[in-house]
Amino acid sequence: MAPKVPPQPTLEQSSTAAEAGHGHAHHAPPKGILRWLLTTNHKEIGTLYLIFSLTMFFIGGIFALVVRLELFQPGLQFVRPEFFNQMTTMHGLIMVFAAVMPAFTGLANWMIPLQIGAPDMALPRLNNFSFWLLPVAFCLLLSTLLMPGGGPNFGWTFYAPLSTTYAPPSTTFFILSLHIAGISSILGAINIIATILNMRAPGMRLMDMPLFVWTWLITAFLLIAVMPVLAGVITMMLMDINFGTSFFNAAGGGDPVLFQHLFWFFGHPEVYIMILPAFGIVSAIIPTFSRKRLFGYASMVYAVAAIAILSFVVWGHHMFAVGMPLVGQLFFMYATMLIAVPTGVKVFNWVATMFRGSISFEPPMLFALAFVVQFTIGGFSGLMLAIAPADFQYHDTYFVVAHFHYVLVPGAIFAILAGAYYWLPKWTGHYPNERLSQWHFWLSVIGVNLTFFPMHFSGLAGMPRRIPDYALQFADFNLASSLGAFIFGFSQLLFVALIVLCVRGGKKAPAQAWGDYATDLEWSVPSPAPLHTFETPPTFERPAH
Amino acid sequence: MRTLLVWLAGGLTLVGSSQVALANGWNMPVGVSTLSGEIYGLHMTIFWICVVIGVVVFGVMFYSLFKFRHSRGAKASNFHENTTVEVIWTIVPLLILVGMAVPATATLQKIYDPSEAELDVMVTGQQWRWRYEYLGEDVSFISNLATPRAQINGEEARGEHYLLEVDEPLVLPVNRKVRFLFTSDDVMHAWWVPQLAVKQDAIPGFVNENWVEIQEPGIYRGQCAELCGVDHGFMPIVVHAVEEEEFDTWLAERKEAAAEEAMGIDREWEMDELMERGEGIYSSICASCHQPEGQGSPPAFPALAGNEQLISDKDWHVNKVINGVSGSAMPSFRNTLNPVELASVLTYTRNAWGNDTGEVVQPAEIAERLEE
Amino acid sequence: MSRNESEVREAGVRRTVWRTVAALVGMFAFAFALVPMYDAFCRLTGINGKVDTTAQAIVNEEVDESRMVTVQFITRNGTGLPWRMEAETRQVRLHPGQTSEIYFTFSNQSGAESWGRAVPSVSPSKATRHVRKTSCFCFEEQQLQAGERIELPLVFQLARDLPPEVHTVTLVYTLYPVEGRHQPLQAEVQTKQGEEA
Amino acid sequence: MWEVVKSVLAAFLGVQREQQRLKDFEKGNPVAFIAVGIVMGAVLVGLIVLVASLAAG
Repeated sequence: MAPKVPPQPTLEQSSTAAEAGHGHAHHAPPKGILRWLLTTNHKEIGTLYLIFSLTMFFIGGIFALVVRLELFQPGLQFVRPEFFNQMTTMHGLIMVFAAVMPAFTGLANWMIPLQIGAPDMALPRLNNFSFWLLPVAFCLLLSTLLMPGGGPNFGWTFYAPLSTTYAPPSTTFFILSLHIAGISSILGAINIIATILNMRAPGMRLMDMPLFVWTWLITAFLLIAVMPVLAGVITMMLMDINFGTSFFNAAGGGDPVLFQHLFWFFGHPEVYIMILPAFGIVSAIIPTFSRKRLFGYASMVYAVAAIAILSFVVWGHHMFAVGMPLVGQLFFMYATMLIAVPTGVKVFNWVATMFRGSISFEPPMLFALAFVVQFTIGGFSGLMLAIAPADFQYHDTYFVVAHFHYVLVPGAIFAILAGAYYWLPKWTGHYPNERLSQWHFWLSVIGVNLTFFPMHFSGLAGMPRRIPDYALQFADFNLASSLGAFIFGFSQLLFVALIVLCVRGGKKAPAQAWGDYATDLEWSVPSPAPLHTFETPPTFERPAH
Repeated sequence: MRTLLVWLAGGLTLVGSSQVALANGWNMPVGVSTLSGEIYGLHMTIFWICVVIGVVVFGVMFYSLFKFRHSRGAKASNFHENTTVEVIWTIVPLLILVGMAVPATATLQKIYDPSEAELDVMVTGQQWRWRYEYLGEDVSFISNLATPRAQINGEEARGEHYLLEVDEPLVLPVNRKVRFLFTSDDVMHAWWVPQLAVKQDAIPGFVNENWVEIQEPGIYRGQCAELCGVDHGFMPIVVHAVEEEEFDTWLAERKEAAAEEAMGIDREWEMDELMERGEGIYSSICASCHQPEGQGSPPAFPALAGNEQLISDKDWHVNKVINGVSGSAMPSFRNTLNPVELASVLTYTRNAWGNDTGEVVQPAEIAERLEE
Repeated sequence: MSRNESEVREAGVRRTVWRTVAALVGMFAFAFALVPMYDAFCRLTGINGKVDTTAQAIVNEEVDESRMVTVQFITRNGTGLPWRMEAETRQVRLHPGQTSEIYFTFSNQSGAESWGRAVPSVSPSKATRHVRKTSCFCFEEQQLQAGERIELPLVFQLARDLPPEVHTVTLVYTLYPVEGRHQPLQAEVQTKQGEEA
Repeated sequence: MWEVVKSVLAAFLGVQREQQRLKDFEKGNPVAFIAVGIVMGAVLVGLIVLVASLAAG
């Protein structure tokens, strides 16, 4: 019962032939580099975001491999500690701000207009501008590595006073690049909110939107609320470093703990920004391949909305060891526990969707299943970290590193990969190569677990975070982690090969690439999706959810 | 029936091996302080709760994946909502967590109990070492990493306590409540000893309080747990917990040694006495930035060997060491080194690596300079 | 899409954009508003050992003879200020409700006049609100000529309603250079030293 | 109004019935839900602070 849509010209024809049925003159679109530089088409900009995110994922990955190379064995073999600190910091910054967030924005740019039946984003030119801010921001950030005094070496959380009074001279460039990246995210969020609220196909109300669109709407609201706070913090840092104020400098009456409160007030909603779209993607994939409707769709919608509000009151659990009074510790412990339940429990919805379903294991489903299992492991270690007295032993150790990598790597990144495999037939018109994706999946799963599971033990045994060298009792865990890191790192090259093959050839994919259980609007458009879709908005009958 | 046995055997070996693993060095230490056992208990309770929930959730999931495979012709049923089930699987974890919150609150209240302590120790974090002051006892010393640089760079075999050994450990009495006051002279550090289950940030300009009561004598090792710059991984903590009488005698000895050192200030020291002592202090404190041969790594850490400014202007050199340079990594050693130590390291740096100015800096001169 | 439908849509988009921009400006202002709010909250609850930097009046309440509290004084010299700060005594034993006066000696070891400020911090943080200072050198920046040596008083009252479980209160003063305060005279001296450093 | 508050509380728990969702989206306007959500959030925070200060004793 997919909604009936007038036949659309395919990609090749539409970019050359004049638009069918439209009066306005359509000058031939520019060719080559100019096409990508000036594009205002949400599909092309989505592709730009995804390619940028993949390149940054490899750059961040290289930094991680340098870190793991040094930590392969006790002793300083390859890099000096100053450079090691720059590598850990840049790895964090690139992965969070340049790989995961742009990847989700890319998927949003591609899929939101298609899923709500809109011809394009609400503000196409703003869309182009917010993409092209990113390469500028992160070339600037990467260039700080070559500046005298080296790049940022104070951790991706850039705590004062290490990041203000004792920071290398390149810190001002770091602040500028974060400002530009922040502005890009803010403009993207404005665009997405304006599109979702105003450009849905007639007949489609807020409640008929697919879960990916709903989670992205909530994420966009979080971005609007939190990115200005990050901008505020780095502006205060800039004034502390260059203009002699002392927001965070105890000497002038400031307070370094104020920095941590401000940073984590931004930081915790930021980690929800990185996981909610993943919830949306997985909630689209699992029902499709279980051939069964998502269990408790309403609960998912409401829980995601509640997270948007509750995620603002739990930032203190990042600061249990900073010396908060007892009332503060208890408040943040209770608040974190209360919010952990509605979030963690969403995993049961996916399991219930699979229960008594009819499950097949195409690549997107493989990654979605791996997401569910490993994200839950990350959720459990998160639950353990919420216990404040125990956090005195976990805080700033590799147990925390294991926690957030389990939630981010098999969490956000596997969800992005699952989204890519799921929508590649729609983007390219070909199915991803089955054999290659199997290899990519199993190598990634082995690599991820071999890398991050031993970190639980090295952390519990007492290995602190961000150290370039360690005592002998942590040697075996780090050996395994480094081995796993190289396996996981190089297995991502398979994904690149797979994308290239998929774009060029492979099994042709029909409009409804994954069977008739994928009922969202994007499957009503032919694959590969033509450059201009839904010029005339589709009539939308409300499928019972 | 057979599959059940296989599953049972598999489960038992898993639990057995995990017990063995958890025992030696894979898990949080049970610790030796009054509270570390409770914290370990909380950790293991929440761990086993998560394992049980995990087994149930993944069991249902893998069962469904196995049983309802499309390829085996499984037909999808049509239920997609059951609020009662959802309420149950939300309330149950909520109750479990509220159950966990009660003991956690109790333990946290004990951690925050500011009752009377018999011994107060001020712990000050500096860029890349710890300074301990026994308040009211006039005993204070710096605790530096004792692992030689050669071991770190792989030229020598690594010792048993590689990177977890210091030249002056913190000596504490057993069965006495010790109150810690944490602060920092430059950036944020965090003082953490896993066996004592104490971790507290040291924040410049502010003081944090914590306490410990050690129950077993022994040597307990820890590290800085907050990124603080280049040598964050090279500022370990070693606590020697000794019997109470042994501690009292040690403290008396140290007090007397400090007093005697203070006495020795006004006598005339020999050049080689100061040079030999100065070399020890230089290698443990100054070498990490100015490098063992004094070549430094400019522009961040200036070279001392053949430094014209240093050789020609002794007053400038003394001022730099005593008052440090604000806004740079050079701390003030005014009240971290006593006059004898200051005189030794100044004499050493003015006469080592070819700087031979021939001048001897006398402790009396430094003491008078400090008292100005 | 007919003309008025697209107009309605444009109007909707414009309205949404302006609302989000308003929200953005609001959140940015909120980030900066958090700084004074944090200060006020700290002073109100006394967390993080932030003590009032304004004089408070002594409340004449009768002294609680039943318990004694040790008040410790610790002085620390921050980097880059050639001064020395010593408390007259290391600790004092008081009854809650009593007032006490302690002298701190400041001496400027360098050959140049300079400005410094003592940053206070109290531990345990729950005792902060119960330390009422009537006069303290930490209220304003101090100026010392070359080699000058002065004694400044700290007069405070330990409130009677100090929580019973608190037995020891530690007052820590960290001395920091004040860079901002350059008189012209001071400026040349500073730059001369600047070239040498 | 009471309908909205009930839905927001259900959201905090993370559980909701399908037809309640349809009713909420049908006639409820989003601004009311957001406002009540923030207010209920503040109430929840107040509640936790109360419990924490009691527990802290």
